[in-house]
Amino acid sequence: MPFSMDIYAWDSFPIDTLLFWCFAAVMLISGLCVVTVKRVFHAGIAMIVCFVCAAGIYALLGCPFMAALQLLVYVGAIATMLLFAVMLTDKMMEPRPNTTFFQPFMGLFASVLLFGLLWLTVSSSKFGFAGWANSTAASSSAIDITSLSTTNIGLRLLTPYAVPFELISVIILATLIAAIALARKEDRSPADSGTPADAPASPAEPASTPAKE
Amino acid sequence: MLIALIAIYAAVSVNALFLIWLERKISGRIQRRQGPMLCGPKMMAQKSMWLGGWFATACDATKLIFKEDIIPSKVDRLGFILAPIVVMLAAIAVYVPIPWSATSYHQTEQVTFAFADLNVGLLYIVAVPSLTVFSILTAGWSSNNKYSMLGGFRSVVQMLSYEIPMVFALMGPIILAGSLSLGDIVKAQTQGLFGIPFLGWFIIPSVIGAAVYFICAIAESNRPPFDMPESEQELGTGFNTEYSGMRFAMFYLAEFSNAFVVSSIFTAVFLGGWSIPGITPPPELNLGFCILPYFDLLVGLVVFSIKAYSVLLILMWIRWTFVRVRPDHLMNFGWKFLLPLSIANVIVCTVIAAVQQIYYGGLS
Amino acid sequence: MYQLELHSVLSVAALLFCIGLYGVLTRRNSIAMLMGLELMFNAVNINLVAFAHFLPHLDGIILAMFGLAVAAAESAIGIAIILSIYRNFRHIDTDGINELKG
Amino acid sequence: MSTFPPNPDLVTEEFELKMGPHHPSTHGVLQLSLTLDGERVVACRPNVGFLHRSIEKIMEHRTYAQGVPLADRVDYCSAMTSSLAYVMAVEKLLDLTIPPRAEYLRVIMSELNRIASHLLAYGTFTLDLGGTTPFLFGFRDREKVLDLFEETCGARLLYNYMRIGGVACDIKPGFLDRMIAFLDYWEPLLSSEYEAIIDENPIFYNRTKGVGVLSQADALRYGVCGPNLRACGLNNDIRKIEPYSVYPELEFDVPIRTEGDTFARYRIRMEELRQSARILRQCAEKLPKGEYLARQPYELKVPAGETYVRIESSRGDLGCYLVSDGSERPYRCKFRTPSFSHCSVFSHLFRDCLFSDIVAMSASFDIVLPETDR
Repeated sequence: MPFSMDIYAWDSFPIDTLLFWCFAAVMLISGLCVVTVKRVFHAGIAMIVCFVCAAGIYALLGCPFMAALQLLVYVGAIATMLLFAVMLTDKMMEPRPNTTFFQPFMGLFASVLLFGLLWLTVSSSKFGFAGWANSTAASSSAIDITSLSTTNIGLRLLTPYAVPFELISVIILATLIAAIALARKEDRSPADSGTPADAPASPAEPASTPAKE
Repeated sequence: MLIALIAIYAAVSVNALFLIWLERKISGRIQRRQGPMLCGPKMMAQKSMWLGGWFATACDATKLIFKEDIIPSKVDRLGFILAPIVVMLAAIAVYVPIPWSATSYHQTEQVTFAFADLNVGLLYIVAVPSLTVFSILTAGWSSNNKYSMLGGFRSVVQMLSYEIPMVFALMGPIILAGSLSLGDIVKAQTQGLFGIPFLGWFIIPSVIGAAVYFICAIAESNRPPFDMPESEQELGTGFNTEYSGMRFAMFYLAEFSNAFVVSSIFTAVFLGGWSIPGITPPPELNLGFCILPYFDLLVGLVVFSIKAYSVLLILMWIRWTFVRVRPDHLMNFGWKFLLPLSIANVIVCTVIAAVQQIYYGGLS
Repeated sequence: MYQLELHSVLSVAALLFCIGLYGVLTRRNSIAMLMGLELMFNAVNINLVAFAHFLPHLDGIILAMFGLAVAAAESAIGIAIILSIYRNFRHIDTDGINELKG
Repeated sequence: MSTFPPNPDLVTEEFELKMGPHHPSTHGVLQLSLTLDGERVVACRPNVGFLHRSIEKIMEHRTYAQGVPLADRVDYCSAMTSSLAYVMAVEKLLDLTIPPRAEYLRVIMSELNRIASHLLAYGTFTLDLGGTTPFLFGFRDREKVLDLFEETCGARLLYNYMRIGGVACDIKPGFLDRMIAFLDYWEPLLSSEYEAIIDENPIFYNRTKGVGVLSQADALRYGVCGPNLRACGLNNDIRKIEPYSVYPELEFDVPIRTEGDTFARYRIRMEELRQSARILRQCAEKLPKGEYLARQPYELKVPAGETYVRIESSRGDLGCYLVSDGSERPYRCKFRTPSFSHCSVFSHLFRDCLFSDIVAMSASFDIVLPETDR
C-alpha cells in the first residue's frame, strides 16, 4: 500500500515527461488566450492559469521551492494586483472602447521570426554538460551545489550571494515608496481637456474634485 | 496516483459535511437549544441530543445540488463559473502536506503518513490560499453587484493583510525544527526541549507564534469574528450573494474544509501532530491470536484527530460568542499589533533554537 | 527512453517568450500589455530553472528568484504609472496616450 | 473619536448605494440611500413610507371602539402602549375615571410589553453586530413573555386588550405567580448571560464605544426621545415628568447616561429592563380587587373637542392627538411616534462614518418601521 507518494516507482513509465508536456500545453494555450482574448478580465484569469502551470513545471524540474515561491509571488501578489488594476479601469457595463489590436500581422511576423531564431539556436547547440559540472563543483564552497534542496538554496543564497540578497530588499523598498508617491494626488490638478481646471489652492474639497465628470 | 486524488476529495467532502453538522450542534448547545434534530433516525434522537439529526447536512447537500443554479444575465460568465471551482480546488489542495501520522513498520526509520510529505510543506500551505484570494476577488467582481464587489474587496484586503503575520508566526516552528516539511516539524517536536522530554511541543517555546497564527488563521478562512466579507447584516453574504445551488454549496464546503485544514495545521505545527509526549507506540501490536500491523499509524491518527477536533471546537466556540470586528479595527489590529508580535516571536524562537543547538546538540 | 531533455524545455520557454512579445506588441489596453510582459518574465524564469535542473547547478534557481523579485517590483511600478495615466486621461488606450503636456 | 474625515491625498469617486427596503439590517422596510466613498459614508438620506397603511385615515371611518385594534397596529412591537395612548386620549375626552384594577392591569401589561420589545431590541442590536448567540438568548426569553400575553389576551403580538374604560378581560387566577416565576428566572439571567457575553468583549467595545455620538442639543433639535435621549443625559421619562395612571404610586428610577453613543443607548435599555421588572413586582403586590372595565355603550358618542395624551412607550414618548366632532367616529386621530423622529437623526448622524457603523448605529436607535410610516 504506497502510503506516501514519493516512494512510488517513477521510472517504469515516464510520467514526469507526460506531466511536463501537459503543463506546457496548458500554459501555452492560456498564454495565447492572454494575448488574444477581447476582455482584459478574461485575459487576467488566463494569465493566472498560465502562472499556475509554470509553477507545476518548476515542481517537475526538481525545484518545489521555486514552485511554491512562484505560486506565492506571481499568483498571490502580481496577478491580484493586475486584476485590481483591471477592476479599477475596466468599466464592465459601459460601452467598451474598441480594444481591437493594431497591426496584428506585424506583431505576429516579428514574434514568429524571433521564435524561429530561438528554435535554431536551441536545437543546434550541443549542451555538453558532462564535463562541466564537476569542473566547477570543486569550488571552495562547502555547499553541494548540485542538489537543488531548499537548505542548499538557503545556504547558497546567504553566504556567496548575501550582497545581492540585501540589494533586492533595497529595490523592493524603493518600489514601495515610488508606488505610493505615484498613487498620491498631485498638488495641482492637470489642465485636462473637458474637466474644469480646478483652483490649485484647494483641490481637496469633495464638491469639485476633478474626477467628478 | 488517481486513487489518492479521489481519496482526498471524498475524505474532504465527507469531513466538511460532518463539520457542518457539528457546527450546528455546537452552536445549538452554546445557545441552549438543540440544533438539528429532525432529519435522522427518530429513536437515536430521543436517546441524546448529540445523536439526533445527523442526516441534516446530507439533506442540505442534496437540496443544494438539486436547487437550480441561477446565473444572472449581466454577469461575467467565465469569472462567475470559475470562482467556486478554484475555491474548492484550493481548499482541497491544502490537505496534501498535512502529516496525519507516522509508522516505522517495515521501514528502517519513521516515515510520515501524508498524502505527499513535500519538503516545502509549510511554504506550500502559505502559497495555496493565494488561489482563494484570487477566486474571491473574481467572484466579487464578476457577479456585478455593489454588495458583492464591496464584500470581495474587503475579504481580499483582509486575507492579504493577515497573510504576512501568519507567515512570520509559522517562521518560529520552522526555525526550531530547521526544516519546512511538516513531517520533520512533528518529528522535531517529539524530542524534548532543553533536554526535558515532555516540553517538546512547539506551542511552549513559541507561544506568541501560536496565538498569532490562530488569530490569522481565523481571519484567513473568513470565519467570525473576522467574517467581514460575508457579514449577512451588512452585505448580504458578501461575495456569494448571487450564487445559488451547487455553487453556493462549493463556497460553503470550502469554508468548512478551510476551518478543518487550519486546525490540523495548528495541531501539526504547534501541538506536536501525532506525538504523545514521552510515549512512542510500538510499530505492531501482537494481540495473542494475531499481529495488528501499523499499530503506531492508527494511534498517531487517533491522537492527531483528537487534537485537530479540539482546536476546531475552540474555533466554533469563538465563532458563536464574538461580535464582528469593524474593518478599520481589523486593519489596525493586523498591521500594528499582530505583525510586530509575530516578528518578536521569530526573534524569541531563534534565541531558543540557538540555545538548543549549542547546549543540547540540536533538535532534529 | 522519454527522459526530459533540455531542448524541449528551452523551446517551450522560447515559445512562451514569443507569445508574450506578441502580446506586448499588439495589445491596445496597457494592462494587457503588462500581462504580456509578465509572460516574458515567466519564460525567462523557466529557462533559468531548466538550466539549474539539467546542469545541475544551484545558481540557476537563485537567479530565478532574484528575477522573480525584480519582476514583482517592476509590475507594481507599471500598475502605479497606469493608474495615474488613467486618472488623467480617463482611459488607458495605449494608442491615445500620445500627448506630452499635462 | 471615530469620525473619518475625507483623506485629501487620495483621488476617489463616490458611488451611490441604496441600502434598500429589502435589506437584512434595516429592521423592516427602511431605505437608506448612501453615497459611499469606498468604505467611508459621505452622506445618507433615509426614505420611509414603504409600510404606510394609512391607519389614521381608516380610523376616521371607524367607531371609537373599533379604533383600538387599529391603534395596536401602529407599533406592533409594543402594541399595548400604542393602544393605551389611543384609549387614554378617548377617556380624557370623555373625562372618564376607570376602576383602579384596570389601571394596574394596564401598567402590568405595558411594562411586560416593554420587556418584550427591549428584548427584541437587544437581540437585533447584537445580531446586527454579528453576535448570533445573544440574539437567541433574547428571543428565547421573549417567548416566555409572549406566553403570558397569549394566556390573558389570546394573542402574541397584536393584543387588542385595551378597551375604552378599562381592559378587555381579567387576568387568569395563576397569572401573577406565573409572572413572578418568570421574573425570578429571568432577572438573574440579565447579568449572568446577556451582559456577560457582550459587555466585557473588547470587540463589542470597539464597535460601539464612541460610535454615533449624539449631543444633547442635536438630539433635542431632531426630537429624539425615549432611551436614545436618556443616553444623551436628559431625563425625559414621561412616567416621571407627567405621571399618568398609577405610576405615581410605584417607585422606580430612570437610568441616565451622558455619552450619547451606541454603547450608552444599549446600557440604558438594559437598565430599563431591570426597572420594568421592579415595577412589575410592585404592581403584583398592589393589584386591587374589583371591576376591570367600566362598560361603555357600543355607539359611544364623544363630546366635541380635541386632546393630546403623551405616554412613555418602549421607544420613547408616544403621543395621541384626538379630535372629535361629537359623532361616534373620531374626526381626526394622529399619533406622534418616536421612530419617525429617530429616522430623521440618521441623515445628521451618518456622516463621515464607516459602512459597518451604519448598521450598528441604526440598530442602537431601535427604530421600528410600522411606527414611522403608520
